[in-house]
Amino acid sequence: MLTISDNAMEAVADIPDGATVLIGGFGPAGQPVELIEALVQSGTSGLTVVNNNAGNGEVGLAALIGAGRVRKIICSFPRQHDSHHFDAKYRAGQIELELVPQGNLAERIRTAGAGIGAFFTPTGYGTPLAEGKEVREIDGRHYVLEYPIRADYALIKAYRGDEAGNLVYRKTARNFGPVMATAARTTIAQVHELVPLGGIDPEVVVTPGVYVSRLVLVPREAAPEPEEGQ
Amino acid sequence: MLTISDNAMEAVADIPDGATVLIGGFGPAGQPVELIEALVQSGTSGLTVVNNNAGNGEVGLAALIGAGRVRKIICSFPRQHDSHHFDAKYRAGQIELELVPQGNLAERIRTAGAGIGAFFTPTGYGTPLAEGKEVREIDGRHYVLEYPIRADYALIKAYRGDEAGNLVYRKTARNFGPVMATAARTTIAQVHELVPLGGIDPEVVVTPGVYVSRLVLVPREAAPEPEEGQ
Amino acid sequence: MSQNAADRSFEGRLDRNALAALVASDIPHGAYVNLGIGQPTLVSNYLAPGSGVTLHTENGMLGMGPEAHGDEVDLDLINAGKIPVTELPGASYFHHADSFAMMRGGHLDICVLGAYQVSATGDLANWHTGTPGAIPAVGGAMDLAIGARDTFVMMNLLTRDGQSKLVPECTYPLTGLGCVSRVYTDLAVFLIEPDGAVVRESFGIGFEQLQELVPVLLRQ
Amino acid sequence: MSQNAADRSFEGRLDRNALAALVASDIPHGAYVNLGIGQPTLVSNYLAPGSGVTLHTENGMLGMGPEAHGDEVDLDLINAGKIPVTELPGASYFHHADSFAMMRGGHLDICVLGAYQVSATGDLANWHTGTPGAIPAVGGAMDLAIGARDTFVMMNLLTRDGQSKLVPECTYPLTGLGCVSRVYTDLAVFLIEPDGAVVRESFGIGFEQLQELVPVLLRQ
Repeated sequence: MLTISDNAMEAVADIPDGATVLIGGFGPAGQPVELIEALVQSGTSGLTVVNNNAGNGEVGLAALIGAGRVRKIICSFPRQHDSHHFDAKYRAGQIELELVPQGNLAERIRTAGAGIGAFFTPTGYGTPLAEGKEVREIDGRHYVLEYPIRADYALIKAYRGDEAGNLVYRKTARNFGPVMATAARTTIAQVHELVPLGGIDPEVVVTPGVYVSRLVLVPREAAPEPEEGQ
Repeated sequence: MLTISDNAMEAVADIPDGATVLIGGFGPAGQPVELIEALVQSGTSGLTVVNNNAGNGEVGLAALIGAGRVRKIICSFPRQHDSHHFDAKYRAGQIELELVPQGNLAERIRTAGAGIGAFFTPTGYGTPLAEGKEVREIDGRHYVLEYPIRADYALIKAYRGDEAGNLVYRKTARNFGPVMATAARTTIAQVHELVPLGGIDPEVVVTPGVYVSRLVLVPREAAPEPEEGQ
Repeated sequence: MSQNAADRSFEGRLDRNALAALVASDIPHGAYVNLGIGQPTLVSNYLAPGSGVTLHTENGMLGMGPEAHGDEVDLDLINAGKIPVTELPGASYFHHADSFAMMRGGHLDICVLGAYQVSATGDLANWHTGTPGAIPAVGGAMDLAIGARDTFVMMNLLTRDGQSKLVPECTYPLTGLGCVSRVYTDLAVFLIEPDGAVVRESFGIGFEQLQELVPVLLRQ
Repeated sequence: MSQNAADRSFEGRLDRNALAALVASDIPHGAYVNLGIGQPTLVSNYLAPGSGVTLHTENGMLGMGPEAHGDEVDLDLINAGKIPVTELPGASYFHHADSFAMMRGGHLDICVLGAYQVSATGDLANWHTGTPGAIPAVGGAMDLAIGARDTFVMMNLLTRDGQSKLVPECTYPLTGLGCVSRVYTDLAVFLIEPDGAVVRESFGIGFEQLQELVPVLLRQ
């Protein structure tokens, strides 16, 4: 059942030390910066974080890593030109890294949400990232067995939410949000707009409200006005 | 690359005897009746058909089965009050039936489109429909290994298509269309409306054009006018 | 004794509508629920507009409204039983793979299903009588049985010839293993717990008499 | 010999832009294409508006337009290299699992990637040098390598110290096995066929000289 939180701090207040947290976004696009900053303020530590990257610059996920709150990160592309917080922790042996090919990362998260036990993927077969994993030949092609990535919490960013928790996203900021919303026990979404029931056409809902536990309104700042559309 | 076919007959003309054909729809909703009727007229036989049901009344899939063109059907719910064409063929031993739980049917089709080799599903474990299948316990839960359902052709019905082949559906007529479109070598869609590029908001596309090979316009008949929306 | 005899001998037994009302009253505010075809569909008649309950239909919709009548009928908007229905504000549509991912992934709170038999350990048989020559059809039954957080069964406790449908072990082909958590019947509500079946309440029949009818050790 | 020496000794070798133009000219009308980060991105500059080519970016879009500038920049609309881009008419957005299903499922015609090494049997190494202490990052490389119907590689044929990057067997960590079908280099275009590497054309270098540089048996 949906809760509308008054602010980001309240929305993340019960995330305990040691939790596994899916964090949406592909680089900065779709990253729920305000929710992550609230997590930094809350002081929660020992987190396992799942994100495509490992933080950019000084804000959001980078700040969480910089503050030493992340014990382990599961991601596809940690090393970026502005991932210095992660780089320093990694080189100092202060953060564990599980590197996952991006498509397998997305599919493992979907699988968790979809109640599938495991799946055979061709991606990574024969490479160092499949070492030690079960492999199988099916119809002449080689596959690696991959398991779901489940989480306690998901923090995601959408564009618009309604009072049933239905969400729509904006352009490529959609990325991991819809699958992460399905794979956590508690999904917390920050939205730029909160509309009444009926405010989103049922045909265009991307994340049905059943997947969303908490919504918090974070008005769009000085960023460019979005074009017309969902 | 998309072809706009002049009519349903032209769209299905190259489907050969013995082909495997995914046919969209859940009962009558979303069933591409005009494409199926064209298939009946074309005379193609020995088909393996994948649909949730096994035909209703006299039209569409029921007519195809009644005409003796279907060698095998893969479906979840063949027996309905108006499935007499199927019932007769089945009792006469003239059609083979592979019965698949509905969720496994949808997921096996998605899996084919998504390049996954096989997946462990909890659905059906311990039941007659899992007999002879590989099973495995993962994290204390029992699963059955299921394989993709790939096809030569998919025949689906959407509401609106654009000149890039992008599709949107209408209400619960969406059902199997979007996953079937991904799992066939050639996907043929009938639409009620054909609009120019830009005629569908990129945020609300359900089936991206890459999945669609042929579109044919089948104007909505006397049926009730749809409400506003996609 | 025959079922008719049995019926008459339990004056306080619940009829289908009273049973549906009871199930509805046990569904918590805000729950996401799937109601199976047949008897379970009656439950929707007893979910008050303020119940906050959201109905899922596995053919691709959340926020399903009541059955459609007259001008409301739209052949593109049907439920899993292929009956025209309506759409409530806050609804959403999705495709079949997404719909069953929602079910199988444990996101729905409650699924209410009919049954031929339920075992003392919560095994469910509701898709096939196993009769030779019958055309089998499973639909979404196996997915629904194991998908929701709780699976409730609604059925008459006794068959037409007076046999208990709550059994030590199902003899009909199974739909799912250990998936049923509650059994709502005309004569009693049973909770299927790890250490056996518990009678939560009974209707027009005492515990001892119930135990005589049911070949499963019951607890009060 | 050093790469600089090598560069100077092949006057007719293609520069990055000429190579990108060549790749673009080999992409058929109507193709769906993913262009990897770095050198492959240049190919988009040579796809004429009438080419009918639709670009996929794995972060969730088909119908990607050119890089955005000035007022066009929208931080919610970026490519896989996290560069702001634009949207063309007929575009569509989808989430990451759907995007990689599209790639992995073989629905895209061509993927163009950079490489550290390609083997004579089409193995690709392009994600990790294996240098001790380097932070590994794979992104979508392994999915892209094996997903499209054809995977083309664009690279300089020689390393800075003059070693061929077309090799009998990759020594760098692999990205995918047997996945590359064509290798576009500054000195030659190689087709990776079941029975070995074929030189389709060469630039400023003869076949014999090319064979001397490349430790893989070449065919004409």
